[in-house]
Amino acid sequence: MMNMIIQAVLILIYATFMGFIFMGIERKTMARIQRRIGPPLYQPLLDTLKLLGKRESITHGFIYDFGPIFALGASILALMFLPLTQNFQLFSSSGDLIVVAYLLEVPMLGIMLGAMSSGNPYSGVGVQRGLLTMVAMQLPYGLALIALVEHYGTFSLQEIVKAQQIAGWSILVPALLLAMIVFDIVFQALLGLEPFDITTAPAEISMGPMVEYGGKQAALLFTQHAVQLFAETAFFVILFLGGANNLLELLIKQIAVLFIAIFIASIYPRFTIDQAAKFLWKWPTIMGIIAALLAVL
Amino acid sequence: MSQYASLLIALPLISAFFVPIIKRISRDAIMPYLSLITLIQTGVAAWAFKEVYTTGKPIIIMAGGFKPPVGINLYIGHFAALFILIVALASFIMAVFSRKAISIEPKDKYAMLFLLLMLGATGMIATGDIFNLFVFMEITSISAYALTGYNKTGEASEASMKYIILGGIGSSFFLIGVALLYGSLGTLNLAQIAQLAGNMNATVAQAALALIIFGLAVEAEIFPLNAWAPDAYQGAPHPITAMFSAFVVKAALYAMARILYITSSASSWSNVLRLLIVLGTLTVIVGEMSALRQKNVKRMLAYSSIAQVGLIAVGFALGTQAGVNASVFHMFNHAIVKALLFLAAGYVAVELGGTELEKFEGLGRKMPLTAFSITVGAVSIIGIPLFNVFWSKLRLILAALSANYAWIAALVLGASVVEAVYYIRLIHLMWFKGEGEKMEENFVLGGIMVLLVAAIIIIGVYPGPVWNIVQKAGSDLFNVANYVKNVPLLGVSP
Amino acid sequence: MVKRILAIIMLLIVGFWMANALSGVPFGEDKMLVGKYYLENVKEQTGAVNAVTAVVVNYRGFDTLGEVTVLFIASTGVGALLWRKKKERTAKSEGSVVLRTGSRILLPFIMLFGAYIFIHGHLTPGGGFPGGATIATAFLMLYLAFKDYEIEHKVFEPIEGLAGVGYVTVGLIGLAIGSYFLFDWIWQTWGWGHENIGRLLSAGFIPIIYTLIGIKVGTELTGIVDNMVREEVKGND
Amino acid sequence: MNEIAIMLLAPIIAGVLAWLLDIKRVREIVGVIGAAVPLIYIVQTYQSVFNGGTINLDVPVGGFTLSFALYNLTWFFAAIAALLGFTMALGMASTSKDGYEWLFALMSMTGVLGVFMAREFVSFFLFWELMTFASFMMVLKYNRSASLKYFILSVIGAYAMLIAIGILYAKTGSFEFSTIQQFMYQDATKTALGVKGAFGKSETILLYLLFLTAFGVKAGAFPLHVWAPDAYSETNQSYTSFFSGVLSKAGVYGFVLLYSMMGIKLFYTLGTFGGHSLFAYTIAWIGALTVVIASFLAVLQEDIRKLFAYSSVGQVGYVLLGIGVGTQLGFEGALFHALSHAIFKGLFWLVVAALILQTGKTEFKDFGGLAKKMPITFAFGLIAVLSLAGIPPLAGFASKWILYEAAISAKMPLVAGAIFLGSGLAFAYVVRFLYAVWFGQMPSDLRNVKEAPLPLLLGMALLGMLNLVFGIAPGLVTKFLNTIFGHEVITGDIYTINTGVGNYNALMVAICLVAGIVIAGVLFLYGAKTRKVEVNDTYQSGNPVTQDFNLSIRVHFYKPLEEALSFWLRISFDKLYTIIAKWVEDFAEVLKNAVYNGNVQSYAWYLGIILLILALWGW
Amino acid sequence: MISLYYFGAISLILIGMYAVLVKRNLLKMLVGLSIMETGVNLLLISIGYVSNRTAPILSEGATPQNTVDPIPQALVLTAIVIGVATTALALTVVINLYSKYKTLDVEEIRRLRG
Repeated sequence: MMNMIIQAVLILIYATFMGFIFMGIERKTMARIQRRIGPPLYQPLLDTLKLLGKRESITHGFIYDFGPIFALGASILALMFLPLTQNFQLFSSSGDLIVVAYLLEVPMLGIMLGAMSSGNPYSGVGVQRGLLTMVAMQLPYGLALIALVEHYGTFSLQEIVKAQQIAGWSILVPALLLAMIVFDIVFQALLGLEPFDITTAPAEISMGPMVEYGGKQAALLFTQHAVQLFAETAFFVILFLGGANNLLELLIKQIAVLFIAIFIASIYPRFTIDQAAKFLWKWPTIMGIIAALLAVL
Repeated sequence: MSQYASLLIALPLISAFFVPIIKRISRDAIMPYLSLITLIQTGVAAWAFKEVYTTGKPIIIMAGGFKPPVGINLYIGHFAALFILIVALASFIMAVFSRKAISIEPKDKYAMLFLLLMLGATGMIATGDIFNLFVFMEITSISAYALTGYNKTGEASEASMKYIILGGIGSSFFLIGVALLYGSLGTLNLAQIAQLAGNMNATVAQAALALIIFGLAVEAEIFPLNAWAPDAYQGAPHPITAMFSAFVVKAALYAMARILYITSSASSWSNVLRLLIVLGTLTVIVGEMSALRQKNVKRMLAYSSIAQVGLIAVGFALGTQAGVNASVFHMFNHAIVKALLFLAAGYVAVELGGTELEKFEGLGRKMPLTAFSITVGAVSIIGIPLFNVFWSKLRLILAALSANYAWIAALVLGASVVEAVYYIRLIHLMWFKGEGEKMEENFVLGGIMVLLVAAIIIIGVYPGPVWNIVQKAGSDLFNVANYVKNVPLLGVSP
Repeated sequence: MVKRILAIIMLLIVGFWMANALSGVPFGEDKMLVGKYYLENVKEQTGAVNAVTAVVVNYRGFDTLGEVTVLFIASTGVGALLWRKKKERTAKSEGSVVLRTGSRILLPFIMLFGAYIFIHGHLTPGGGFPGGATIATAFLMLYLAFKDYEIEHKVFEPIEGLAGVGYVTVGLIGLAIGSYFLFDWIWQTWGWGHENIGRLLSAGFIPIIYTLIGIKVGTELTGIVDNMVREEVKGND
Repeated sequence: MNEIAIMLLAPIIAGVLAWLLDIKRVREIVGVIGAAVPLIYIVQTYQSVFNGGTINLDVPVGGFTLSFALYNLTWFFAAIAALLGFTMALGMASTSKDGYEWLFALMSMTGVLGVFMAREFVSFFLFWELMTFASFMMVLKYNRSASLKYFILSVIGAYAMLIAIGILYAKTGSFEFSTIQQFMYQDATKTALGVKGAFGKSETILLYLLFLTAFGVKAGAFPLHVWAPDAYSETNQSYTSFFSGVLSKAGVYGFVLLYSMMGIKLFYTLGTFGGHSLFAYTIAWIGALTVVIASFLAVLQEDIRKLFAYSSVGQVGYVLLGIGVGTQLGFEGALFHALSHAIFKGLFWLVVAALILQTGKTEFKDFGGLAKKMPITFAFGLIAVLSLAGIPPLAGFASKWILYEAAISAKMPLVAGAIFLGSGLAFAYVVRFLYAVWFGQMPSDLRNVKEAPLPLLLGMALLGMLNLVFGIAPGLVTKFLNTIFGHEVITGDIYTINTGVGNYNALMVAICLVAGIVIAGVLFLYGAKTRKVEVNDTYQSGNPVTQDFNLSIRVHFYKPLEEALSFWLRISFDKLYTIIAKWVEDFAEVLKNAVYNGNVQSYAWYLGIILLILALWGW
Repeated sequence: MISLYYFGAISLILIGMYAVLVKRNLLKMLVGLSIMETGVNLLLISIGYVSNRTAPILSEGATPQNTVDPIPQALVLTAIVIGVATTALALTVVINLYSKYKTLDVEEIRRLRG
């Protein structure tokens, strides 16, 4: 039990750090694609530390503070249930795919809570967009997962990873390849990247839900985003890229996933929310349905 | 001793004949006199009821001491005993109500006609001779014609006229039927007819039966022969309307059922049943539909009771013991409920001068007790549990289904949905609409209403005893062999 | 026009149906069952020579009672429906001389004839109803003849009622004595007049009842006539 | 006296008393006591029932025998009813206006208890009608058209059931569930062997459809759900917590009955579709459709009551879906969700009741920033929200999780997809509720709103606590449900539930969540001190900070979604039914005036025509 | 072949019914009614008749063997009286109606409908 906890703490630190690095990579790559130099990889970390160090930060009341805390807590929770590698299974035995899929959405609620408790119209709009995006992506997302489960006949992530290591990665199965494509489209929305960065549309509603946050709450949110980024990429890897035997393999796969996401993001412009909904309910859903049915048959 | 049950016939008659003398003594004594007589009648009926249900043997009254089929006999079996009691009771209630409701002269004539209407219904239920049945039917209907027109308004006369014409046609054809029956059997006694019906010429039997049922159906308000009913109900004085719905139509229904089952051994009998089922169903549907958008509460109630009659007719026409029991039960419940409803509605009309829907707005505030009784009655008719009608409706539907008439059940129930709609409209109107300050409610009538409401709820909560009685009555109606056995027929045979 | 044709067709079909049914009841054949019993036992059981009367009054007493009641209802109903606050005769002129003298002379004879009919009901065709009707015609004649003639309602109505009461009472006495309603106590219990069947003083209570009926019918019909003849006057009262 | 008898009589008697007395304080006390009695007995009988005991009661009434039984299945439903009934009573103690409401609220409680405990069809139908009627009266007081819609649909349902009962009775000659079940079983074996059974194919299908209508109406299944939104919203909201929490479960229970009685027969008669028993699959799809449609509509509501009304419909859809899955796992999930829906939706309605009681407002546009004014209510509201949105570790998640596992492992991917979509939507509408009611700027007329009264809070506390308990220890429920199926459908200790294909350790999740929050909290506290500012003192991209304008979005929060769905929103069953109703009325009008046209001659013609018919069919 | 008496009776009934169905004047309809009643009475009597026998008055050598069935005659007596009663009442009602509606046309006497 004890070493379990130690493991968890270590992983948490590692994940947080790596998450920040990923954010750095994201910004850097974007910059390079746009022919800019871009900030150093550790820039987000510095930003966060700076925010934490702020002399004083304003608050709109308890919930306003509690929101980010809850969000970060939830992200950590989600992370804890992922069987990252062979020797870092963490608590993944006591929660399966559905649990994790839910846990990955919980942080959003925290952010929403915080955002809503400020009277800022932008955060209001942000909340609305965030929720609509979630509603829109929920169906294809779910279908992709269902396809996966139907194929492997189990919900346990560990089992799924094992199965992949025996029978090869999921994407080798046609049905699951389809599912992977769907999942990857949805993934953009999960990470809040173009074309689905409607929630935090920096140029329109100036970071939407986060608009009010400055100081340590913002720092918490950044941290949360880092952990979330790590967790979600890891989730992708576990589901479709056959998991990992050690952290290095995991890292490589995660970065690969990340790059795909970044490239897509840098190619496509932003949807409006109803476009997003209509789009997600058309092709990804249809593909998802096909995938699921294929997996069943 | 049991012959004294013939007082059931003699008492109303003699007291009706006596009214002119009462009038000479004092005009104000008439209405109390009426109540008194009906009360005594109730007493006699209760005695007969006790007699029949304790001994379990029917009372056979032989006029002039001649055994049937030579003489006319009255057959007060389980059914008749029960319903004569109901007739008397309803008449008593309405007699009390008349004191308040009847302001138009000549009251003495009203009293006589009232008594004779009661007499007629009693006779129809009691008699054991088909021509005598015709006579009593005429007594009932002619006094009904007169009472319908009693208000002397245009509407009243119109209604009465319609009733007379349709009733006249009906009775003529009934008589033709009787003539045919007599021609082929040479007897008029129901028991003997039951014996001989089997070996009757088929065509004659078919025609006779058809015509007799036709004649009775006019009185029994079977669609489409019931066109007079709504008008008559609307035009007649309020107590009379209640009596129509409570027992006049019931008597006709009973007569119909009795003759149906008497002749059950005749050929082409099942066709008649089938026709009757169809007509009954139509009656329910058309009745409910017509009631749906009524502006006049009295007329609405009239249509609703027509629909109920349809239900009863269907039950009788099922041709099974269960169906008959259910119908009898429904007749019983319906008599109570409709008596209550018409009493209350009539009382409202007396107090507020009319039965248009607007008059009922805010009744819950103006006359809470009356509104409450109307509500209970309505809820009961809709067929809500803990109220009496629920049980009889349930019985009816189950009977229909066990006789493989699912579609009938479906149609009937569909119609009952409509029923729910218009009654709920009324309830909502009374309680949650309109304004008005509390006004004094007549103590006696209030008491009567409370009693009826109590009856409804008690039967609804614990139908056991009533159900037992009703079953006896039903089997009395259904089990013809028993009927024939009970009548001491003289050895007059071909 | 269409209506008429339809009606005719319809009625023809119905008529044919009834005729068809009647063919099962051959005309003129002896179909008697209960009737035969009556004919055979009428004399000793009721003492009436006229079987019809016996059937009407004794065997089917309830029918007759009902019959009387129906007529009573009719007169009451007419009275009820034509009741006005104040009614008077509004005839413009007297009847002709012939009518007036004729009625004056004939009145007693008609009365007598009516009485004869209902008293001899058990011997000859006729009985209470024809007799009563005859009596009523006498009064009708008076109404026709004289423009301001009116019967005394104060007398007629009670008589009408009392006659009815009498009938029922006779029946009830039967119930008391012979323990059957409408039991012929005079003939069967007391056994009066067995010796002179076919003469006036026989046939138990038939003459009595017929007398009562006769009076009753007479008064009722007269009442109906009276009610219909007199009309409402917008009273100056 | 028998427990069942007391449980059935106590509420209605209390109701009648409350109605007759109708004194301000007294009737509340009487009512609460009356509602508490069943709960007490439920708790009392827990042990014996858990060990497979049964309590029976037979009452002969008017030629029928009403018989009741309390065993694990019925106990479970009865427990839901008793619990919600008690909390409802607590709520009504503060919201009820007169004895009328007490009478019918408690009458409906009796009714629903009777329905759950009935062992044969007569008492089932009797109490079914009673419950319908009582709830209808509750609605009638507030709104006629809504109540009419509710009543007519319910009556149609009830009559459909009545006909079905009649047919069953005609064939089997019994009302007893058990007898009918055995009869059906034998009949099914006949059908399986190809021998002609008592019930033909068409007849069985008819029965199936009739029952489907009957129970579908009560459960508010699509497309018979149209009554629910109006009825739920147009009555005393404390009562609604019972109405939507328990009465809809009567429909669910009906479906369970349908399974246990006719399941095999239906399976053999209707055959399978894509490996699923056809009749079950239809139910599953009905459930799925209900979930999706109702949730979408809930998202778009502008009235707080309507929102939760639709969401109730949706949640019951989950239950039906679970039943439709047809596996034991599905059943267990469905039953569990029935419970959790009862507790979180009951909690929701109590919160709504408190809001309406204290503010008198019902539309989102009039609310805002109430979290400060009614903190306790807000806390419970939050619990309810988390539970409904299915956030672990709360009751709502546990049950929904089982449903997922059931649906997916029963190879019903699309149905499972419906669950995903539905839960997304649920998340959306609850957050909207949070935002519009509790957060943002407060309308000036809500300045002096007080915290909800004590009884209401007690009711909320009870339900909220249960939400947590069953969330963290779902084993408590699953263990009981296992007894219904007689074997361990769901293994695991009280904290863990294991479906064989998946595993969920609620306690672990809870601990990790707490740990995470602690870590985050430490981080937060490590940071510098904070300064409190007004809600509206915000960054507004250069606009001056305003206190007087309303800056939070209250109306048409989900406008974009509405636009995206505009095409589908035009289709409405509600409208369809209204049109049909209108047709019927017009037809009635025409018929009436045609038949009873007042001309005596045409009446005479009717007679003639009947004579003609008689004549024609004479030869 | 159907006997003349039956034929007459039935045709009377039909004629009466025809009047009721077709005539628009109330009085004529009532006349029709009473014609029907007459027909019915005739039918009753003729059913009771037995070929070449005398009236059932058992004097002047009439024996039970050569008299017709007394019952139908008794019935007819009753039926006639009932007919009279009905007619009288009907006429009274018509008087009232006329004083209220000032017409006897059934097409116009339809204040109660629907």
